[in-house]
Amino acid sequence: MLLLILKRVLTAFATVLAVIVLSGILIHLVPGDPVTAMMAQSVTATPEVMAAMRARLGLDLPVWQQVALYTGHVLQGDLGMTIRGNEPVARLLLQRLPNTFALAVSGLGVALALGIPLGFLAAIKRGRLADTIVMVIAVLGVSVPAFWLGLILIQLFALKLGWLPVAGSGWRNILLPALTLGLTYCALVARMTRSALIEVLSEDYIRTARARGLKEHRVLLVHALRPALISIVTVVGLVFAYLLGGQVIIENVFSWNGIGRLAVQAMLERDYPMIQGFIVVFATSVVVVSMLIDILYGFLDPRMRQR
Amino acid sequence: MTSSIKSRLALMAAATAIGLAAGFSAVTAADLTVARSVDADSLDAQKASTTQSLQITNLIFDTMLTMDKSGSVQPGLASEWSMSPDGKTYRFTIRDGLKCHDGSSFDAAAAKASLDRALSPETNNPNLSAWGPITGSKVDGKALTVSLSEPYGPFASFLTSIQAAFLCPSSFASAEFKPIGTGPFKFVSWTRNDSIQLAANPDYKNANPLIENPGKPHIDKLTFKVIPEAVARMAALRSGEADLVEPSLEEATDLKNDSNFKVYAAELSGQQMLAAFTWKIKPLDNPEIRKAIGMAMNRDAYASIAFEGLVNTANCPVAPNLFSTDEALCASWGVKYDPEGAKAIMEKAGYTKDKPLKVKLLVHKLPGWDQMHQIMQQDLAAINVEAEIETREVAAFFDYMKGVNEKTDGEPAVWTMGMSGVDPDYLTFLWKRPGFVNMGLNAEVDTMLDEQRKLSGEPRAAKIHEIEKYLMENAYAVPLLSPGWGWLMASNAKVEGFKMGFMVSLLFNDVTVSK
Amino acid sequence: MTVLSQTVPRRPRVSPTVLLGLGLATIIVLASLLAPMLAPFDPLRMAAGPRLAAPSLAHLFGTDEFGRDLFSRVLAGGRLSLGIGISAVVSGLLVGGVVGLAAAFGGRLTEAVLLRVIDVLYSFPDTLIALALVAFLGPGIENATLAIAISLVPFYARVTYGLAAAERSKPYIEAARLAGIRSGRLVRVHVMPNIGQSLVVMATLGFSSAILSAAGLSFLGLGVQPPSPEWGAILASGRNYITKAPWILIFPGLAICLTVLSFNLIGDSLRDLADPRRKARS
Amino acid sequence: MNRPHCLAVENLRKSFHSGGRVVRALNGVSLQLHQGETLGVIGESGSGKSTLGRIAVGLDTASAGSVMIDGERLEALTPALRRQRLRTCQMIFQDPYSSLNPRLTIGRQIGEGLLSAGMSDWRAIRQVVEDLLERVGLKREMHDRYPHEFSGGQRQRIAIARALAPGPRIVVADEPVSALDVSIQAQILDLMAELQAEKQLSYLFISHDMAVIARLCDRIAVMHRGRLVETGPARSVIEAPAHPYTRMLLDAVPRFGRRRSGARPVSVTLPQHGDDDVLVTIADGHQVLRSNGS
Repeated sequence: MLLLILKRVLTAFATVLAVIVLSGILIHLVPGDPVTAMMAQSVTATPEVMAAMRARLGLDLPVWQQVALYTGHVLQGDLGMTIRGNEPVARLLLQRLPNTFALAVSGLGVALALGIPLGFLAAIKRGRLADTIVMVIAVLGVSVPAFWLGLILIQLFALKLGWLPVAGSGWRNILLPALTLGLTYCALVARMTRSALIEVLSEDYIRTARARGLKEHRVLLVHALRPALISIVTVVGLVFAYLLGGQVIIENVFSWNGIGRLAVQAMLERDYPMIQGFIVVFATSVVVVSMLIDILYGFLDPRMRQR
Repeated sequence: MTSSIKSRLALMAAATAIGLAAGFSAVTAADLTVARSVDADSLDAQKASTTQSLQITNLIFDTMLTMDKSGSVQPGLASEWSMSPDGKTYRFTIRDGLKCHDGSSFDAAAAKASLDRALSPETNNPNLSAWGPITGSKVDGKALTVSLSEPYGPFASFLTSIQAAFLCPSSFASAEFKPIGTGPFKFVSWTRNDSIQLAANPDYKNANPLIENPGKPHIDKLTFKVIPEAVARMAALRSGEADLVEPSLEEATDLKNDSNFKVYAAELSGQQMLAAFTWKIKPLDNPEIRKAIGMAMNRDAYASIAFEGLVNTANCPVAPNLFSTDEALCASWGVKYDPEGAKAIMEKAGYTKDKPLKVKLLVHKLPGWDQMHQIMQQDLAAINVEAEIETREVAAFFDYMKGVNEKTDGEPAVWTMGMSGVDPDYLTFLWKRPGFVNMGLNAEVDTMLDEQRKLSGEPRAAKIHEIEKYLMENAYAVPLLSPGWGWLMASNAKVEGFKMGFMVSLLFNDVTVSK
Repeated sequence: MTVLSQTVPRRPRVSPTVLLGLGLATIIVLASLLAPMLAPFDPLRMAAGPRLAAPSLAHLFGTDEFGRDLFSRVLAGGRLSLGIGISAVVSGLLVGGVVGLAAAFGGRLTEAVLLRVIDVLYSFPDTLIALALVAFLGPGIENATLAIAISLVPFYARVTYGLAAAERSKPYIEAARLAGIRSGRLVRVHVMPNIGQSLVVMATLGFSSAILSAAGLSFLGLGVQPPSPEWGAILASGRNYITKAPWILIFPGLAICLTVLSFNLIGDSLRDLADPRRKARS
Repeated sequence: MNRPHCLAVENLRKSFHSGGRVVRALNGVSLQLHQGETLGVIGESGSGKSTLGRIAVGLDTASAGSVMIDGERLEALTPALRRQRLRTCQMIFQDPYSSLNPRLTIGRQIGEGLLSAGMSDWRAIRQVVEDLLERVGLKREMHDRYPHEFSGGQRQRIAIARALAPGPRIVVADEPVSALDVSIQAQILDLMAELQAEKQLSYLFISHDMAVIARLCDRIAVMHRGRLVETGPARSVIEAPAHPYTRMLLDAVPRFGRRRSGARPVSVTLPQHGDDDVLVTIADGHQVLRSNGS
């Protein structure tokens, strides 16, 4: 088991390393550089000033050297400084990670809170009108453009009703973006719950349980839902890893200060250390999350635990 | 020159006394929240390049000189200044008793330290070239003496601009920059892309002629929030979450007519919007074709529809209100809106409805501009020019234009841009080869641009007019509108005394918030 | 539509959701195809009516800030949005499919390398990939389509690989291998026909997400450029009229919703039908 | 013993990694298949018998050890040559449903083997395929039908035809009848026997069913936990099983078990074998694995 974990960690490490090198090369191969981007609005930058700036930032070195230098620094735990603002990349990322994490968790929370009951309802009413209606509603959530929904929610809750604030980072601010995200992903959860439950319900042991005369709700909640949760956990893992990458559009609409906005800003500004820092952190968190999901998976399924 | 400054100082001292007396009763301690679309990218005034950054640094730091509404230069950190007869030496007397936010005093030595840092290549100052041909500086008692290798006319104007902030040496004493200045607000905290917090500087003494309040700003806390989405910003204003916001153009007129809100426009923005051409590429190398395209542009429609009537048409390649700008004169040099005449020119050149001239309309994203480009596209279609709009993000756009302007063949393009500054010298930055994004013209223009820098007063104005006339008669530029970006603010009616200064600087010294 | 002719006869009972999806999709596709005939105005014509006029008989969906007829614009936008969706999905599926098949049938080393790359790319949110690409390529309908197509590649590569790998270990493939059939023919004759149906289903779902991505890019100003009436672009330029003229926001938004909904419903139901586990049991 | 063997494996080892654990499917198996004989490999599921069959036809590769066809070591050959040699080895799979491509006519599926064997004219291929169909007891006109139109037994006939198409000399049959009804099983086994005689085939017949093995095989190899524990002529192994595991397998079959002892065995302790253990000859061609030292 220890060997397995060690092997996992090594693979993860190699993956992240490969991502750093590959992304580094790709970023530098794309035309345009941070200095030009930075000077775009400056009235007085001359070519000489810009050349000097490039030299200072090491941007005149060959691509492979820049990538090698960067990789070396990352291995020593140094993500470098942003080109804009000359701030430590790690600090900026750490500042936002909690926000992104909070939004991911609460968005997921809404998705589960809505999706599991909907999927459950659809499964027990399988093939009937209720099933159809529930599934259409769930799918509708994923079909609405998030920014559009966001604007409408702001208009409704912040302006017309005055219940919730528009921007900021308090707990009341998270409600609207979390709701938007949750509606988007609830369809996925509902679908998964529905099909997992239907599958479980057709298993022999459920029939046995029913035959034994157990109360229907007990059969459903105790005997059916728990095994169905295993499939749901897989989806949750996928969605969560995905949410961690930041929801650029949602973050923009709700002025949520998360990692996605930071990443897009960095891309527009060609801020190489910032872009790469994002990729490093993101790739790492995806790897970590998928590892944790595997472990959780093991806990939920006794057969897996034995192995 | 010197004497007039002294008399002005005396006047100001009197005003200060009155202001103080009047001020106490009016002041209500209050906090103000401002919502903008974009965050600052740096609070180091010598490294920042965007307007959004400089709007903040301008509150923390002061400038050596200031400018009044008429465009004439006034004292700032320097209580008086003089220029040697050959125009190569400037002497600035630093005011007495200036205090930095950390308690240290700001004197001539501090000013020299800040100047040295601004000029040091280590700093990577994006505005380095605008400081002019400075060869050295020295401290002389209370005064700072700056020497230049040759006369530099725009120097004094530049020293009033938000790009020429003077920092307290303690801000750059350690490796990590701390925004410590002498300005009306102290830096408290900054969460990138989220908010910047400032607090009133209790020791502040004002020198800016645009400001009435002589001392500490009336508001205690000033918070800048970033709300990228205009719909959300408007919701924040209406719900009271923010007091002052960059409004959406679409709603600004409505706010203007609503007694619950106020709308502010920066008349002194120094902003100017232009249409330009890839004039090295056929058939735009022909001034007649360029003129025809200029004649097709219905600038009134751009102002009234795209900008909801909130901006004015502009006639010069340099913004209104700046030194020597003469709108009437420029109008006589430039093209007039005449779609019929333009169509005739195009048809004569062989471009008909069935065989139109195909061009790209290269633009970058900004509110109002997007709508303007759509109308422009229709305008051009009316004279048999088929324009395809290509929009880019600001940073990517100018990077891209650098390549486009270098080319001598390929697809011809019409493009739009904006420029802002406190002095017409930015013509040098734009048009002197290689020029901004390679838009530089020719040796003749280069010479004229160099000459104007060495002149001052009337002769300089005449030289600038000569350059403007050349640009417009050859239709290298079509002036469109002024101002054009970020020049609008809106507040609820409780906010009093907010002003916008040169280059869209935000002035909060006089702001009070009634209950 | 080939999906249906293949699948429906096999299962006599068609679910109501798929019928709803099909009905909606048919209306939307027809309306988009017939847009030039149905639209009362030229979608680009300014001052076809007063500025910001509310919906009326003359202008069913109202007019926008230039007095353009919104109904005509939404109709014309359907062609653009559907076109972007189709081209992005087809090219994304083509490239992703080839990569996925290469990973499944290209030998152990190719498999290991490709899978790792696909997995990493797959973990990045596709909007983020598309956004980065457009930020670098520059906006415009072609670049946006290309960016969306590329952002779909990891997804399709992953799905194709999964399906092909599952197929790969089936005895009939092993039997064919034993008969001496080379990888190329194996993929063409045996694998493709068997996973094609599932891929078409995934394409339907990808189509929905492509339309949403295109709208998102346009919303950020990086996608289709004005004055093109792509739905996302109409939303983007009209969003600040949300209080003044909400119809500019409502109708194109609904158009996106219903289109995406219809294809999601079709795709979801077909996915259930194509689910190998279910097939094995029936 | 000295008859020529067409297929031989020597000291085959195979391990899988599954969930972080190493599963040893084969622990050093050596075996020869003689020309024209049917060698039955029997063992419970997980004993490694299927792995052995898959390695023999080249669907899997061994971790160690070698496979020889006509005395030629496959490991030493270039991949192209190896593929060519392996064409003489074909396989019949257990599941007649999943071993046929549902989207291809059976004619095409059988014909593919001919195509890769060098035939290129589909009309000629069709002739051969129809002949083959007839030979395995199906109708010529079934050529253009799809697998789902056939019953399990018919499908297995198709699978046999497909295996025969490339003209193999060795056929590995991995539980070919275990998925079929008992009445059909006999027909298929008879068909296989007929074909063997007709085309001089050698069968490696893998099964967990002693009754089936007994019916068809000349020799029997018993596998347990990745090892060959007993091997010998069918009669000899069935009548005088020497290894406790073989005895246990025979006990499970009513016919053989009753005849041997008449009473249920109380309990069986199976020896734990190690790599040092060797096969000991106890009768002519009959060997059994003996634990060393115990």
